[in-house]
Amino acid sequence: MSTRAGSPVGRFLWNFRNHPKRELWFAWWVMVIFYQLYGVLFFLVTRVQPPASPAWDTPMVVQWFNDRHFGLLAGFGVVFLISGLCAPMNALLAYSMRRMSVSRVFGYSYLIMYSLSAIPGMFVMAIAMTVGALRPDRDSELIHWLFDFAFLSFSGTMGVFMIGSLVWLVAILIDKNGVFPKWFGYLGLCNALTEVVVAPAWIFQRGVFAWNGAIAWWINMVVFVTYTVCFIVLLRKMIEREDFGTGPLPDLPPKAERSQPDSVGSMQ
Amino acid sequence: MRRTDGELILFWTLPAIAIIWVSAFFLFPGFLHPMSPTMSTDEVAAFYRDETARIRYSMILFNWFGVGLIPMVILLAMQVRRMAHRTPIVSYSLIACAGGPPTLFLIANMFWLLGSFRPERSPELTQLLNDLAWITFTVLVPYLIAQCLLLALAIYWDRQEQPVFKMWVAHFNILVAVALAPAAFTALTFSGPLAWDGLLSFWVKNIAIAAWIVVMAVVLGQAILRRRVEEPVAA
Amino acid sequence: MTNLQEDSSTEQVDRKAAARFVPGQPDMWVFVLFESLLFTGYFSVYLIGRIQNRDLYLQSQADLDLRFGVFNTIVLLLSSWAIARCVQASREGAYRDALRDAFLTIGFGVAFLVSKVLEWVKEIRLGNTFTSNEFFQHFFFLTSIHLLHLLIGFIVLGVAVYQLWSPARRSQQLVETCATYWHTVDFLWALIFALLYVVR
Amino acid sequence: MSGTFNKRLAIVWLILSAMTLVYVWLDVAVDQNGTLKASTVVTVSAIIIALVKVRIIFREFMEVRHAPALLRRLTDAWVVLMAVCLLGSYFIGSALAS
Repeated sequence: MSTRAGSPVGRFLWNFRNHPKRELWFAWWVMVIFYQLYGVLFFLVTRVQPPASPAWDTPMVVQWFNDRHFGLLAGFGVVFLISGLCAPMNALLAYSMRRMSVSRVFGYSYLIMYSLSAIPGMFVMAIAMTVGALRPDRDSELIHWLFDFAFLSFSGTMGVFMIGSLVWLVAILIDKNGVFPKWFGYLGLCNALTEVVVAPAWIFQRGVFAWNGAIAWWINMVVFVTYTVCFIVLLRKMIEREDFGTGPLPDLPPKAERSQPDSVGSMQ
Repeated sequence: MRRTDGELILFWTLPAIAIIWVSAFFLFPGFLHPMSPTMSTDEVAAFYRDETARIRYSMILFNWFGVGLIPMVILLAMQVRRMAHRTPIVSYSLIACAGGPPTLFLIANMFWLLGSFRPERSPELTQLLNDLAWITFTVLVPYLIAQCLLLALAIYWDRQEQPVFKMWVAHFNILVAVALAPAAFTALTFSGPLAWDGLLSFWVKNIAIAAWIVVMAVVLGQAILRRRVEEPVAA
Repeated sequence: MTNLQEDSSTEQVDRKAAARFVPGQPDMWVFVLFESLLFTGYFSVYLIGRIQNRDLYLQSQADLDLRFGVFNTIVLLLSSWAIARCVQASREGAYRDALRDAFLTIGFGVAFLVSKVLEWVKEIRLGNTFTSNEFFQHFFFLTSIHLLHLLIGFIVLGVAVYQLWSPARRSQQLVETCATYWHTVDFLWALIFALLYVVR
Repeated sequence: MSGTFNKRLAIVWLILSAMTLVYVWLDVAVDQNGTLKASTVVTVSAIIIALVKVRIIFREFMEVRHAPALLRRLTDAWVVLMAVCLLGSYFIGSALAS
């Protein structure tokens, strides 16, 4: 962030305490770390993603839980420990709307919706998976029910993400401060539509529309990842451009003039 | 005469909430000697059969007043707004956290109430509801941890002549966050301190929450009163 | 060309210099290209599913009424034509004509909507629902996700009408952006029609 | 200017509609007594006609004709990409199925 002299650690600590954009950078890094951890925990540790098949019979499901017993319990333990990280992340997204020329209503609505979405979209899933793995000797029909409960609450939490994306999209499109490029607003529509496309997961136990299907999961995942990568990069740009004013966000000066990127002296 | 803005009313609901929570805590038969995860299916079913009334009444109390902590978190978020920050990010984050713990607690609460609704059902089902309730109740820590860490960070960053909260409040919040952390891993074991009836996951966690409420209520009250003295005529 | 155009004024200088321009906000093209990529994904999944179960798809396809498909395609092409004329008229300052064309577009869109719903009703009467078989899963999925784009298109056309309505607004760029969206709805339908009704 | 342009749009619409009617002919030609028959020729021509229509809509209705080279090439690339994906799915799927 800064090119002041000194050891990297000292520089980091100094920036952490004094950098004029410390709160923004803090939230941005929390967001990056959250998504990294999220990927590692869901895909590698607990191995609940890519999702198991809803077409399996009960013994297969029990076997699936047994294969992942420790990974599920430990992985979701870490999920329970760290998922508070999504609060600063949502706060940063809400801040981006506060910086726009739109009503405060947008930022607060988005903040509440996305804070709410973590409960059915992540916690309920994690709790159901944990309880499913908790007692391997439990009646296998009940384990199967927990399996359905977990995957459906994860994939089938739709409205908050859909309306949340739409709120952000409208804010971006009518914003005059140029906080985000308009194309990201239109991409938000693609993201909102994935939540429509996933709805058949509640209906089908097999095929491309099931919760592990080519359309309801794989294509949606591609859109979600594209969208997420875009907004992480764009939020970074927003923070670099932030001038703490209320008018249009200034553009970044060309690279050559930025040999000392927002070092503190120049900011004050 | 200053306008009644109601901040103090909200603040003084806290002791009332605390008393109700403590009574409900003692009324629930499964807390004082926390139910062990090693209880057999039949023991769990018998517990819900024998203690139906106390489970129901205590959990109805919790259901009514479980969300009582939200005004306190919002009051804290408002204090954070007064700190020497350039953006409202930390107070937004606290607002984002505020609804989480009560919602998760309400889910646990519903599972307990469901368990006692038809205690004569198959013991397997009652055990499932009991597991869901205890796991949800024990792992509801993430937002509380985030709240503590965010408050600590906000206080560290609040460098002005008269900071809103003193530095020790930040250290105390870090300590509470550390005390809450082990509970997240409760599902890993049925016995020992990590189990949901164990020293770390039950006693340390719940005492830490209680201590946080008491201490933060006191410093919050001081901050609100100090501000009223400083700004006698609020705009 | 009003206040909304301010931020693209430099762009317009470029337009005159090069005599080449991107119609509407270039940003909308990101949506067009991304969304057509997504639909290509849906179509590929459909085609692969189709080949693995050819007879079922052929039998189910026999229940479709090509007349609905052709009617819908022509109506949507008419609407595309109308909105293209609308852009042209608005560019030349003939806002009354532009408004008329915008309303024509909406009218054709509504005709498509009505005919689509009638077709669904007919299929459901025949006993072909979303859960009947694989072909009808794809049929109802593709037609309804497309219809959703059409419904969003009505909002988009609403923006175009709003822009054309008052002399205080009339941002040519926004009108062109809206038209670009509407054409996307049209060409996606051209593909869906070929894949659902004609492919064997 | 307006007259020529509108005439051009009308012709484009006529061509696109005519291409739609080709489908009807394809549809009638391939079926025997109302039973639908699998046909690679029909499938491939249907996909190609649709993509040609898409390109015409790009070029004429969406005015890519007047757009900078980047957008012209990009849209053409997209049409090719869609063709590759759709025909590829069809042929690779057929190869795997048989």
